[in-house]
Amino acid sequence: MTVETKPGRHSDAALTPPAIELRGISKAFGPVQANKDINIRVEKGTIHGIIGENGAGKSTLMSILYGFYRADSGEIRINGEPTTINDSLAAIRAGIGMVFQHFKLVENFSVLENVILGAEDGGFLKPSLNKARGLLKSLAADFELSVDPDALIENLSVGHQQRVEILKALYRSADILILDEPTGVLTPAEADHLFRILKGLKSQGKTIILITHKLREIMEVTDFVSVMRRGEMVATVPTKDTSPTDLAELMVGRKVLLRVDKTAATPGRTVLDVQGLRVVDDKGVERLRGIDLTVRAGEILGIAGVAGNGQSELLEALAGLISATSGSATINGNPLDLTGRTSDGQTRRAEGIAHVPEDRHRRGLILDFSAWENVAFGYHNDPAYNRNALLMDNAAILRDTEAKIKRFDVRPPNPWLTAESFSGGNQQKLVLAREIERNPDLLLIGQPTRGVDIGAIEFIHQQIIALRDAGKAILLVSVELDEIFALSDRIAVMFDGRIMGERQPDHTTERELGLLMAGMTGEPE
Amino acid sequence: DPALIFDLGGKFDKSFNEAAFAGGERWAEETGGTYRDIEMQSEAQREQALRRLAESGSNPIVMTGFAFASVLEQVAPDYPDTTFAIIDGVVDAENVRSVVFTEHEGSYLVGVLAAMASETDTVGFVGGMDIPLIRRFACGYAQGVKAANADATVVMNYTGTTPAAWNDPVRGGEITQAQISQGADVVYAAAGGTGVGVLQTAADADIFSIGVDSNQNAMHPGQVLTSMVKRVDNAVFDAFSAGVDMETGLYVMDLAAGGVGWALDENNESLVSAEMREAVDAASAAIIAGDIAVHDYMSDGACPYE
Amino acid sequence: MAVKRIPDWADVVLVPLVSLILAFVISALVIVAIGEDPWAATQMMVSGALGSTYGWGYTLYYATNFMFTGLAVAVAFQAKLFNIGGEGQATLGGLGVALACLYLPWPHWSLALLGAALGAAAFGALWAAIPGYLQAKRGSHIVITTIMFNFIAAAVLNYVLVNQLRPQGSMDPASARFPEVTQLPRLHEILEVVGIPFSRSTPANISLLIALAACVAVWFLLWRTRLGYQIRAFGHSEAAAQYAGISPLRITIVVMLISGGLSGMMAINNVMGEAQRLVLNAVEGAGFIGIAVALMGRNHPFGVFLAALLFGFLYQGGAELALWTSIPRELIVVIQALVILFTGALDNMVRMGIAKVIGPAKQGGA
Amino acid sequence: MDLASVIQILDSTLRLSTPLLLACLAGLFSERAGIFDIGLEGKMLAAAFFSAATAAITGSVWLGLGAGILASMALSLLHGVASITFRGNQLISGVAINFLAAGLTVLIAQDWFQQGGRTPALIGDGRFPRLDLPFAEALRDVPVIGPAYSVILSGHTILVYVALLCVPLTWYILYRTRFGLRLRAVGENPAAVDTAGVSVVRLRYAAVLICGVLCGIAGAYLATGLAAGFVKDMTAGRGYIALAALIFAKWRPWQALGAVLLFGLLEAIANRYQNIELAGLVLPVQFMQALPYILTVIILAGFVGKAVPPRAGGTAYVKER
Ligand SMILES: Nc1ncnc2c1ncn2[C@@H]1O[C@H](COP(=O)(O)OP(=O)(O)OP(=O)(O)O)[C@@H](O)[C@H]1O
Ligand SMILES: Nc1ncnc2c1ncn2[C@@H]1O[C@H](COP(=O)(O)OP(=O)(O)OP(=O)(O)O)[C@@H](O)[C@H]1O
Ligand SMILES: [Mg+2]
Ligand SMILES: [Mg+2]
Repeated sequence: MTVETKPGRHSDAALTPPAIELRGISKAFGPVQANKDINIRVEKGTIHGIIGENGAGKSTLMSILYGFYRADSGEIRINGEPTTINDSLAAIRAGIGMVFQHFKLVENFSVLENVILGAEDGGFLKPSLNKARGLLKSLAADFELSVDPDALIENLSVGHQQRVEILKALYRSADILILDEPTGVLTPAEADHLFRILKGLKSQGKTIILITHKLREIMEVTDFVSVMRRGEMVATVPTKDTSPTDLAELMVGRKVLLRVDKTAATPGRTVLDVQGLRVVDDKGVERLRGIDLTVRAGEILGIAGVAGNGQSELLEALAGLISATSGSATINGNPLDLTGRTSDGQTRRAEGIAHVPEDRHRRGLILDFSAWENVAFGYHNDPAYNRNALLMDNAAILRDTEAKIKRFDVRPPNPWLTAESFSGGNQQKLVLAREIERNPDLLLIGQPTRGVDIGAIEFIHQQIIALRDAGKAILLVSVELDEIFALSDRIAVMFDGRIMGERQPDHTTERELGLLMAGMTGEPE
Repeated sequence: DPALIFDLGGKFDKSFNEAAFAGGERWAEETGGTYRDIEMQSEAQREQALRRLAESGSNPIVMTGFAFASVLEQVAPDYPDTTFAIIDGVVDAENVRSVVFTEHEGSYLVGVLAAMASETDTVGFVGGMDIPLIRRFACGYAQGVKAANADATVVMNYTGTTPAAWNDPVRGGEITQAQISQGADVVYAAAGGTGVGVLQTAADADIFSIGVDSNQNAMHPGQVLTSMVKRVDNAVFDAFSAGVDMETGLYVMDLAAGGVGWALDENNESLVSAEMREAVDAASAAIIAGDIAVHDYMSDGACPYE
Repeated sequence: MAVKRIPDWADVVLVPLVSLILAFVISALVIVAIGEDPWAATQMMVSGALGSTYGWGYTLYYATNFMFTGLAVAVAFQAKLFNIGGEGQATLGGLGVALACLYLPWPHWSLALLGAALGAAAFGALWAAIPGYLQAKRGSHIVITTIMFNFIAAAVLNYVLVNQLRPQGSMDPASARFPEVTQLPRLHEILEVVGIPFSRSTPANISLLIALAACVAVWFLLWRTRLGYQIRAFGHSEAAAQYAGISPLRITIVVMLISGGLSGMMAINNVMGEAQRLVLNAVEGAGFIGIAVALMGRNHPFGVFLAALLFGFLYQGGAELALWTSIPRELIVVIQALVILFTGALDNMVRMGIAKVIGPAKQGGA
Repeated sequence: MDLASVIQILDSTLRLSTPLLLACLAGLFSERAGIFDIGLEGKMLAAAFFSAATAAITGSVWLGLGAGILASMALSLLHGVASITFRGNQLISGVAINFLAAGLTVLIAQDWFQQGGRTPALIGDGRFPRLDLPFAEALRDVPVIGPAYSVILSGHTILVYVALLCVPLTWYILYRTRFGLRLRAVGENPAAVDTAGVSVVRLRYAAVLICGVLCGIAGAYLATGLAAGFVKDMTAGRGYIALAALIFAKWRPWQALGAVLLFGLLEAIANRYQNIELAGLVLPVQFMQALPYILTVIILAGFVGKAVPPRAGGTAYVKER
């Protein structure tokens, strides 16, 4: 009997075997039970969303499906057939493709090389590369996924890197495509573009699983949505039968505030004044092309922009981590050495600048150090932390850490745990506690809530606002437009090393900012 | 029982220590006696080994190598009833026999042979490490070469500065090649295990080589011109034979005493012409008679013939 | 194949123990293969190294060397610098000791020790700081430069001993004997004070106490001082260290100075304490053993201490074996290799085996 | 400096560079796949012994070569088991292998031959003969090209040519084949390889075994090509120099050739010129002997810059902790 399947019509589900069916999947990482007896059906030709707090086990589940991890127990059925997926090769053979939350690309390979890796055509590269080049072209045309096949991954923007990941999956002719938090790093325009692509894929009969934290996106593109909480699958519902508030409640298990309360800013004197800041990186690429900006006491200046347009360099140059090629700046009216010849992180701290780095793992924390050692990090010269010129006062640091942990509700409240063993949100709280409690004149803060779940975001945002209300200047960089809107008193948009324009949050829209972020000044063509 | 202590090179170093070992074995074979032999592994053991042997009643105790001198100086007075013999070193103590060889004299003789065998008037010398002992070989050799042929050139090289210098036949071979390219057609090796590579390369390149310490003529029959033999074996044999009554004091094993010399056997008979034999015998006689004074590098730390 | 978590006590006690046993079992097989009796060999090693105060004296003497070089490697490793130059730094340290002992008039051994230790540390530190500087400033890979500096040190020493320090007329490329006053107290003299009889004829000397003090000092440095904090932070993440305002240049050079100084200090044990003169190749590979010691000791001073003792035992036990039996001395090198392999590189294999036997750690226990 | 000297030095350079080149390429395969290897020295030494011993016993240098390669591969396998399967510390494993080879070779040599850890000198078919390249004789008298071709290039054992051919071959494998692409990828980001459906473990073992083969040839060349038999510790630190060359070359094949040729050249020069007089000052022998190392440091500091190793190098691939 042949059944004609119409994409999106779940009423056919009883007749057609689902594209994916997981039964009783469990997985533990040591003491952490990441997945507990998970059951889920994903119908053919649908877009199926999965949501859940950080650490709920979404990525783990998908990685099991893709053969990256092996489940401790449970069964996987693909198109109704019980299938053993012990490694990614088996998953690829079963027609599954996955775009990981953390991309699995070889940074110093070209796009083409990354695409064919593992799916080469014979032992020699030339023919494979030629074939791939052709195929890539047609895929790019079919799905609006154009990327320069010869560009090196490390030179691509995150958005383009993601396209490469999708191309990798399509190149392996995947029928089932898993995307793990694909929009976290994209501009609204890019995200819209991605969704168009996904809809296109769906219309070609492909099945798509989409993991995201953004309820708006779930509502916009998915047919079904599953909710995970603490390793368990708590619900699967047709999207049209639910609402964002319902979903948020299902996710967290309580009601959440989706918006921060804040009063209007009362800006005071100018704290930071930057003129003509230029930065050229190791490779000779000009990353900042003349930045002028000021931040005043008691206000938050939000810098919006797609990742990779110079925001990181701006923060690092101001924090003394990289040296500027030209430009000048003052802090509280005193000149700031931007060349790094007479200054470094230590000098900046002494000048009243605190810095919450974008990448807490790479810069903000020493993962192998205990929480209390991390609390002294960067402030290890503080007399309060030292007995004398030689010895540190560990007891004092410990005491201070305990106080900070308490105030910032870091969990678990154990200063002896290594930074690594805290969850992402709690790691971020630790960094914030360290920097905010210094009561700096200027706080540089990058991606304050990256990879942090809703509950913690709420708290972190409150802390930032509180610091502003205490009359401090804050320079905020974030790729999350929601966050920019929620916190900023003024918004500057960066594109290609320049500031494209400045807007008031109340007098602009996501759409307008999106255009600026894409390099368009907003004037009609 | 007597005891024999080898230096760090180990008893199978194909030259100096191995010669001592041969002397011990010969004594054991001829007398049916037994002896104890041990190899050093570290500097700190020298004292340990000496004391342990003395305390366990070994007598006499023979050791090879100048490196023992300093330690023996300290240890010997503590064991007045034991006699010690040190080869290649001088220790001034009641119960120590110091045996030294006049390597420069032996080297002079092979130098004469080298100069006469050379058709290019260029001969080579490969030393293991630039240390005084090896300089003494080098200087005697150079003097002998110059004596036989005033126009001859001696090319001198040393292998290295780390212990690997004594165990690097590959570099030994390359240095030999370098000397050959400078015209050398006879090469004298005083470089332990490195010498294996020197002799090999010389044989491959069809030039002559000269062995050292033991008779190495048989390593490449017909291609090793001769070997400068240093009769360490005799020194050990004598000491062992003398037993507990071994006389102490300084023993200079020179040419006259048969302590050093050049090797002639069926392997190199055809290489040494009558004329060469005459010349070297004459030189030998003159040295013994005192008519030729072979310069000892150790006497002034310099070599006028290089 | 995930490495199973096992209880902490098993990780600390059982894993090294089982690893050692495995290493010795295989060593026994090697001994059988060359036609010797492994049981007799074991007895001889143990009694030779630990069976008498005499054996202990040698074991501790070697261990002292390894503590210094092991600490040197460990300190550098804490800053993620792989210092393979211990050999050269200890060589130069020997030169420092010799110059201090020979050319300065010391009134008492204690002052001489102070002076010699300073000389040793200074020379060793200098020899390590150049590669450190080149790495930090010019990006020259420290592994290459320290290897090269080992060779250069050997050449320097060779030149100095043959042409400068050798007494006129001496055959031995070694310095003159140091003046009597610079002779360090031997272990038996120290122990006599507290009434413990100890063999008089071993080279173990007061340097042992200095090495122990160095272990404590390094621990103190790394985990109690601000400098140590910065060193460890730099070692874990250069990018983070830069964020914290820790200068990579400064830390690299300072760490290499400390590391080289520690390597150099080894010379107070072997050159001043034992030989009382400087000889060619006085270091005898202790610089390389230091790498193994540091790695096995997990770059922790206490681990270094234990590993140094283990290697001291292997050295002395092995020496006894080679001295008094027909077993070749290279057997010891093989045993050392197996010990390094099993305790240092195959530890996870042992861990997994243990997990199978005693079961994994209870939830939350790891 | 006359022409003859130049030719001799270059000739010597080629020979001295060959074992370094093979070991360097060996390290390149291993480290490009993310497995650091400071055990090159040990593997070469083991191969040197087993090739010489087998050649001495059987009289066949080819069997010797085979035995040398097998011995070296056995140690590679050990390194693989320790660092890939059991995710042990790669540096420690390498150090252990160096010790193991240093001890075992002498121990076995003593057991088999009783010559103090030496093998008997190899004769006849027990050694690799020197090959004359075609037209070497005919071209000998042509100026410049003649000596360059017939003296410097011609007249080496076959392993020298094998080593030289390994350079383009390595380059080709690395950059033009599927295997090479995956190999490079696994040294940069093993997770990318894993999720592409390729076994990380198998790739790394393959790389480590290739490393074994090349080290095996290097060792066999030392004992049966350059020397005529095994002498204890005869690698004399060449494994470490090869490692230095690898870093110098920043893990790239042609640059590796350049680096080893430079090291070989410096060593050849140091061998050839030991007593140099500069303006009345006689430089000591020791200075000339240290010169290659001093120059290496200077070149490294002056012109090479920072060498960034393969990103995943030195760490085991762990998915779950
Ligand atoms: N490789 C791993 N080893 C050990 N524990 C892990 C590993 N990967 C994930 N975990 C743990 O398993 C749990 C589930 O993690 P997972 O990454 O699946 O969550 P997630 O729902 O994808 O979260 P996020 O929204 O942050 O991506 C977490 O507690 C996490 O810390
Ligand atoms: N790769 C990993 N290996 C080992 N443990 C991990 C790993 N990732 C996370 N964990 C542990 O799992 C636990 C949960 O981490 P995770 O970051 O997923 O928490 P979370 O639920 O997202 O918390 P938060 O909301 O604060 O980010 C933490 O204790 C963390 O140490
Ligand atoms: Mg996830
Ligand atoms: Mg998290």
